[in-house]
Amino acid sequence: MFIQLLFGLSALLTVGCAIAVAVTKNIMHSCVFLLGSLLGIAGLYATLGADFVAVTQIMVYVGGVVILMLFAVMLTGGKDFVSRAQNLLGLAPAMGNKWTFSVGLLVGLVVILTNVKLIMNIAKAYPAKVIGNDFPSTVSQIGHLLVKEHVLAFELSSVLLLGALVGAAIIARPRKQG
Amino acid sequence: MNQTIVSYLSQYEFYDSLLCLFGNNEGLLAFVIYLLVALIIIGFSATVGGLGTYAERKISADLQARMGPNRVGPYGLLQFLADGVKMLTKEDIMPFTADKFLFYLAPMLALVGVFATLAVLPWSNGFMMADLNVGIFYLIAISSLVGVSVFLGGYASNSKWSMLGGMRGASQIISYEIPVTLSILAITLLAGGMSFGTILSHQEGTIINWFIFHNPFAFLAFFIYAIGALAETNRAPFDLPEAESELVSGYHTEYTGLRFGFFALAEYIEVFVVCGVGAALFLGGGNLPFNIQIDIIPLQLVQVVIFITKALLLYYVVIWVRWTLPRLRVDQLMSICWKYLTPMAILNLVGCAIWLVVFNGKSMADLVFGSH
Amino acid sequence: MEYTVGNIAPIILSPVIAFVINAFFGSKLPRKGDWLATLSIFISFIFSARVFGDFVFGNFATDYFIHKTFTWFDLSYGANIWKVDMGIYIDNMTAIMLTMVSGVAFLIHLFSTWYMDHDEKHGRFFTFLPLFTSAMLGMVISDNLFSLFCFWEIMGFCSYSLIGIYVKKEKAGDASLKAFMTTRVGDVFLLLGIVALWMTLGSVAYVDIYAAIAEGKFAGQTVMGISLATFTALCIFLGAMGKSAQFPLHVWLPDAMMGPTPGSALIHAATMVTAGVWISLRMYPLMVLGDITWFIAVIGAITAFGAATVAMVQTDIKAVLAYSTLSQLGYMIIGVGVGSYNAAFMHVITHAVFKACLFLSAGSIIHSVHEQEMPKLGGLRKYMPYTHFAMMACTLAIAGIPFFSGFVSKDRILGDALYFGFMAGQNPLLAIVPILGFAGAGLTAFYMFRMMFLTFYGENRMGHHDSHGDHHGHGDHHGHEIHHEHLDARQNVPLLILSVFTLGVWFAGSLTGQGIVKVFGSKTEWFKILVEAPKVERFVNHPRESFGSTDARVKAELPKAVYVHQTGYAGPNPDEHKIHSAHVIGAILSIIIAFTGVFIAFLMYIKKSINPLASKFPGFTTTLENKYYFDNFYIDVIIKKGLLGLNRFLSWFDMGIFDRFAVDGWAAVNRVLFKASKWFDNVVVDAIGVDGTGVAVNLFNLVLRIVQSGKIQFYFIMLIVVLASYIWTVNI
Amino acid sequence: MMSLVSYLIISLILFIVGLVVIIARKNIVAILLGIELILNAAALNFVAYSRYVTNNLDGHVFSLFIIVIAAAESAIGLAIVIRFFQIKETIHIDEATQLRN
Amino acid sequence: MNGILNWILWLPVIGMVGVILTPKAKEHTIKMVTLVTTSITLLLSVLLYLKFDTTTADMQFVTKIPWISQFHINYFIGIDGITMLMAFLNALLFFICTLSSWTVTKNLKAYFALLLMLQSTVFGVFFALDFFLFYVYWEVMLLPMFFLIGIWGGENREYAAIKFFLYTFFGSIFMLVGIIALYYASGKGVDSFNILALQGGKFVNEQVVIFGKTFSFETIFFWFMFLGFAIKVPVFPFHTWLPHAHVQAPTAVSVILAGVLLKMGTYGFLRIAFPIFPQAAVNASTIIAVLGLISVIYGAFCAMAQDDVKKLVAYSSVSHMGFVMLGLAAMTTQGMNGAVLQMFNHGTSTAMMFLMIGVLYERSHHRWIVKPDGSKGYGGLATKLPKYTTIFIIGMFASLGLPGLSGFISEALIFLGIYQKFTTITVIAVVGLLIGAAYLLWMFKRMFFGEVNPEIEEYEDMNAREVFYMIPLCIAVIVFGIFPSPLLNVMKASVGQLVDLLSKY
Repeated sequence: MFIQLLFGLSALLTVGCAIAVAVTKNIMHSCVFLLGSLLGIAGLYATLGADFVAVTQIMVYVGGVVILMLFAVMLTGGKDFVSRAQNLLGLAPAMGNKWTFSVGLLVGLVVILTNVKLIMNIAKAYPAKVIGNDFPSTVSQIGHLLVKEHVLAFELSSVLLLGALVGAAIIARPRKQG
Repeated sequence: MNQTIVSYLSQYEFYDSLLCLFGNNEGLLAFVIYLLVALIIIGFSATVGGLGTYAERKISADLQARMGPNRVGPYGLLQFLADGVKMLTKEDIMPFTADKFLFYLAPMLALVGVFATLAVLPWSNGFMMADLNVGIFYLIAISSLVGVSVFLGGYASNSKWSMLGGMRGASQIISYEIPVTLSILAITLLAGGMSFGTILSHQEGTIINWFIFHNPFAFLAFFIYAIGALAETNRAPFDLPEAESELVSGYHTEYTGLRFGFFALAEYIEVFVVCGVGAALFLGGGNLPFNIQIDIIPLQLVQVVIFITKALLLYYVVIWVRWTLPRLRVDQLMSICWKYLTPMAILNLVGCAIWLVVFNGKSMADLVFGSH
Repeated sequence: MEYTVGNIAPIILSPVIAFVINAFFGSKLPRKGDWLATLSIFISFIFSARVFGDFVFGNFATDYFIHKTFTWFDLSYGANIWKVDMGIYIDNMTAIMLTMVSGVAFLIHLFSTWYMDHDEKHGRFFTFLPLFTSAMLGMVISDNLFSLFCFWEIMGFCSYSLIGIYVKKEKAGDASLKAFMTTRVGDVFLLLGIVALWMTLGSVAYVDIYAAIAEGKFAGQTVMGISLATFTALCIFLGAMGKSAQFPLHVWLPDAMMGPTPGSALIHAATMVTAGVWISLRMYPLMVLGDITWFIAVIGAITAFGAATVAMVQTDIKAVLAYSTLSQLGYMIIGVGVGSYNAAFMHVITHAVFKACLFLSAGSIIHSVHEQEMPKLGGLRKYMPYTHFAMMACTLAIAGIPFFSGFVSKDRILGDALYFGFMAGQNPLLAIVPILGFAGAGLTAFYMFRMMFLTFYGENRMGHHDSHGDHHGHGDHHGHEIHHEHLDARQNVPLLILSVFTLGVWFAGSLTGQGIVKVFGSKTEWFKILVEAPKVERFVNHPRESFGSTDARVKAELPKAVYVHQTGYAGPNPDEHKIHSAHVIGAILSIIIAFTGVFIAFLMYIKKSINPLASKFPGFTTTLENKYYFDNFYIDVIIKKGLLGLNRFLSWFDMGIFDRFAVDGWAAVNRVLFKASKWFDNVVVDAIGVDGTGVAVNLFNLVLRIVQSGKIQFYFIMLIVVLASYIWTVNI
Repeated sequence: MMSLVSYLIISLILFIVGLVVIIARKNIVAILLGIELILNAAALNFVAYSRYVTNNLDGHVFSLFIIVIAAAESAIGLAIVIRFFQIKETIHIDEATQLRN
Repeated sequence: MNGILNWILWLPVIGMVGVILTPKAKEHTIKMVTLVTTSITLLLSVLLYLKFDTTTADMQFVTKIPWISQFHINYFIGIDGITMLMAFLNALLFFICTLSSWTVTKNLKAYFALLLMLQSTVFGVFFALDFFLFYVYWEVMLLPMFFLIGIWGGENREYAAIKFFLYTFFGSIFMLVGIIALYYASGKGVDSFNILALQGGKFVNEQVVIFGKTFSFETIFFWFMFLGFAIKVPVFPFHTWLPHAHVQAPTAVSVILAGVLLKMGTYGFLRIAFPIFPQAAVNASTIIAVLGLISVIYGAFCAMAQDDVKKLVAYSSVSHMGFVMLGLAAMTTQGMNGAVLQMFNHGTSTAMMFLMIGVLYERSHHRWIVKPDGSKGYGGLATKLPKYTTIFIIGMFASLGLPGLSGFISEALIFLGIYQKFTTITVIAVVGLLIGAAYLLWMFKRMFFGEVNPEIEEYEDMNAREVFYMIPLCIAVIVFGIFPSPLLNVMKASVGQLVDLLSKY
């Protein structure tokens, strides 16, 4: 029952916040809604028994990515900018308007149409099966997987992170005058 | 397995009778138990937080040879209630140019973030809301919401002081999360798990079994943790986000009334939480100094008392530090974190791992007194 | 007595060790290591003297020789055997030469310790002098032309270094460059000759060359149309001409006097310059086979006479000695050319002794009075009695006065030349050889006594400086007072020792060298007996010895040395009687001529009854003073106009023409090609082909421009749409 | 209520929303937000499949890697945004049409 | 034991990575890393020499690993006697060049990284026994050279660098065509890129049709290869890049260029052009000898006219490499051995000359013997710089072939070798010796003798570092002049084998 409750709440949070991300004009709010959406996903992970992933999700996104986003927004002013470049139709859209949303939705619709069929097929292939509410601890298993089967990816991701760290520091470093 | 308060209580006979009371609806019973315990914990924590303000003032007064609050209640003990009432009754002012949504949201987030951590705090072996497999990890993760709230609060106020305070706070919290996490990771390495239950069970026994005395690296890790935790909770000497001499009051400059109270409360409770975590991770938590096989509720209560005592002792140290050390500069703050604490924490982690390999997981005490 | 590495190597190696020590640590040693150098030469002398004693007083046959080799390096691979051997070849000639070189070198070193004292180049001088001595000894003892060439070049290097030792003087640089380059001209030909011999005969060891001559291996061999024997003999003699400063490669020797006087004494008077004579003597059978003896004689005669004429007008005491050296070298070469093998070699030795002594005496004067222009000297006899004694003895020797060594050796050469020119039935034009030879002998007596009279006799022309004696130390070295000479172990003793050996009796055994009054009994004519032209037949199939093997082989089989008089003449069919009469005529002639020369000098410079030549033949004198304009011709015409002009032209051609047009010209060609292709591209391809298409493509461009907007989102949309349609079509 | 398909639908919605954000919004930061959403949709799928289909933890590991990559990507992306802003003084995506300057 | 060769080959690369990873500001560390790398390489090459088996002509220390197996291309390295000497020379010169580059200031990190890269590639060229590998190293070598000249060079460096690059590249294109032709001619089999397997006159009877006419395969592709190698040597008509490159290159690069890179050309003849196309090589020997002769004489004459001392030495390199070509053209035991020995000896003596010029250039910042305005560039150096003069004399006399110093034996051997085949050419070539002495001594006289030029009054004599890095070369020049056997013993088997092969045609 808790699980179902958690699932419902999380799904609601996820989807609602995600849509809010899309429709909110204020980018700062968008970020905060993203935060909500990510927390919701963490909840969904929890319902799937992925405790480690869920907590990692919170840790990385809430503690890191979203704050970074907020920083970026703040450092870039958080205002709307009007592009000097014109689009195809000679319009100079602001940071999103009904036209762009229409296009986006249209594309989204295309994707939905393609995926609906896919999901239906999947639903047929994997009929809903009832799975118990026992959630074995995943931490040690993930640990073993990371250093055994997926050790290469693990190491590569560490290199990637290091690279990202250094790269970000170099790119965002204020240039010396002259 | 995830041990929870419910599963813990279910081993006692009175649980069955309670179950009968709720018409054998386990879910409902669990819900009620969770609710009750949560209310107790929140109430307690709020009290601790409130008393924290009192303690702060009293101890500072003591350190400065003053009297401190002494009018409301015996020794001024009820001062915090008076303050609380005052806050509740104050006008809730919102700046005109503020971002209303975020302005509301920020204190909430702070409180949510702090209260969420209470769910895994190990009051005793049994009395834990939930002993998650990823308990300590969860605690670290969810407490980073406080950082977001600090930032949002600073931003939403649309005031320069707030903005600067928020940015400082966010960067400080993110930065210091790293050494703190790394030093905690060393402990999880020693314990072999991230759940508080596991961690505590490894520290059963006397003082020599505490993780702080497990090996030199763990000893060092405790201090890294302590320093990092101070910074994470924006306590002096790391209270740059609310440095009153520079930023009036930092990120909550524009907040008044209840919302300010939220922030204040969140801060004090968070201090308590980090002290509690420190106690649980390094100082043996609520473990009794002797090994008792029987498991009865009063014993658990003794454990709770021990745990709270340890946490409050640390709390005292935190306040003591505040009134002892001067505030750092921003660059000093960052260089301490990135140039000293982080490398040390990494070395500690590696050192712990090497220790484990070399001494086959034995602690210093084991090596000295022989394994038991 | 055994000849092992242990008792041969010190001859060469002890000076080398001194060289190495002085080169690296000389400046740290007391007196900059001059004692070490002198000591090392003395060790060489001891070991050489042992060899000398062994050969001259020993029990060996006259044509006994020691030949031992070791492998220097080996290029053999598989069946292809080829290795380079070095070794020693010691016969009587070698033994005498070794002793002479090391002895003279020792005395000169001893003198130099006095002469070079307080000189800024003291250390450097005593670094190179032992190296030179070592190389000279090595050259003498070498058993083959290749190692001879190596030592030969090292001597050249030492000569170069010692001539240019006063690096601050621009002239020293010029002189050293000139010396090295002029000898180098000969050296490359020498190398060529060695290469030719080596590659034809398979070896350049003397013994193998002699054997090849005896076996007739030269027959039919030609190099570039010339017979091999002539070619190689000519090449080797050209090398000898460079080293021995024979006309026309003589120009370097007078300039070589830029170096310190003892260095000149050793290198440019006593030893190195005789290396050319040495190699000519060693290769004498080849010269005969190549039929170039007449050429050698003519070259020698020209040098002997020409140098003597130039010496007459020189005022610098060292220049007079330098030209006299040239002249005497000419006599040695005449000796080789006319087949006076023994006398030529004897003249090498006697000349080495008296010329070294002359130079040392000159050095003694120069160092004492700091003046070397003869017109400014005079009357030194009173002040420097020992030097005067030594120098007078040597002058008598070189002038060909009887009882002195120069008379013995030169007289024999001239006698043989007389025979060669008039009696041997040669080309009558070759009569020029004895004529020039005798004329040169007279001139020699004249200019040497001119030097003696100007320097030691007459009034002291430095006297006018005495009144200004308090002007000392103003850098004006004309103003030194002359002190009376005291007997100094380092200054005078070497001179006196050398002057003792200017007596002919040491070499000839008889007082005049004519075998008339014998002094030493049975071994009177030891020199004449022991030194003779190699008998090539003796070397056919001789067994080879390497170091370490015993050399007792010959003692048993060879008869004891027999001091029987033999002629040193190896020319065509010697006629004993003719030769004897030629010798007698030559002796009488040369005595007359020598005394005439002395007398004229006496009249001119002591009595002053005859005016010096200069006033009578001003044009001729100018020519002589300019050394027959050889330097001007070589430097101004050949080098500056010819060689440097050619160089400049080639260099200009290389960078200005070849590189600029032929190489970088490619760039220009390519540029033209670029232009052509550009034109083609613009007009043909672009205007017709592309623009035509382009109009059609323009429409497509429009589409592309929309697509390629640089806007990421549009790309993203396209991506998603394509992906979606793909998924749609694959119909999962 | 809880089944594979329900998770897939949630993830699909997240994906679509992310897509719309990427396409519709012109703010580069917003586009980064959209990318985060899409990445999370993918990660959610992984975990859902892991629980409902494969019954092992590889999906978890993959979603962890996705999180890692998302973190790295956002760090770099935001650094670029800030740099871009310093140069162009805008973060309008349409201004970013040149590869240099 | 085979690993030692790989270590020598790759150690400079490791050093280069080390240099790259060192922060730019830590200049001393960069230098030390380079120095340590080169010195270890030198020690390893000495070890290699000690382990080398002189009795056999076979390849030693062979490593063969498939690389591109579709085309039978292998990572195939090994050394014989010729390569042994070249490897040792290379290791020695790079060690010295590192020390001589101590005063480089401009973009030091890149300089040393490129230097190490150059060392590795040069080793690669000498070690490679696979044609493809050889070509790769041959080409890659151009890259660091190009940048070293183009960035750290003199005023006209771009021109020189581009000229060097294009010239060499032009030649190597032809070589590439030759390699491809060999690949097809050898049947694309397992050994079609194996230099060793291609050797021995396997293509004597092959024909090739070009524009409808039939040519001998050997002749055509020998000349293709010839072009590639002759430009590198450089032989007379292809020599003009050398003065430019030398004059513009920094000291160390000049040293490497003259000391090692030129030898790659002659090495190519020895390893590739002659053994693979023996018939054509024998046929072409007259032309090679004539070109070598022209190089000797022409280089010497041009050198004499130079006022720039570095250009003078550059032309002297042309002249000396002409001797090597003469020795090669002789195809006799003496000539070939002399040529290889001359390769080594020229490497040491010219390196000395260039290093000494570099030392002087650091003090004077010009290289004019006679300045363009006619005044003396130097003068009286011997008085002012005694140590410098001593070492300069050793280098100079080694260069002009004084017996007792290294140059003489090799030149003498070359003359002995060439005389057997081409007498007239020998007679003319001795003039090269004469002029060789003339230009060097004349230069010496103009620079070192005379009164001390006021301009050189403040020059300091060589410091300890400079003396230190000259000492190994001095020792090499003197010791190998007196005892050439250590060098000759190493190479004579390999050279002998080649001579045997050529003598069959």
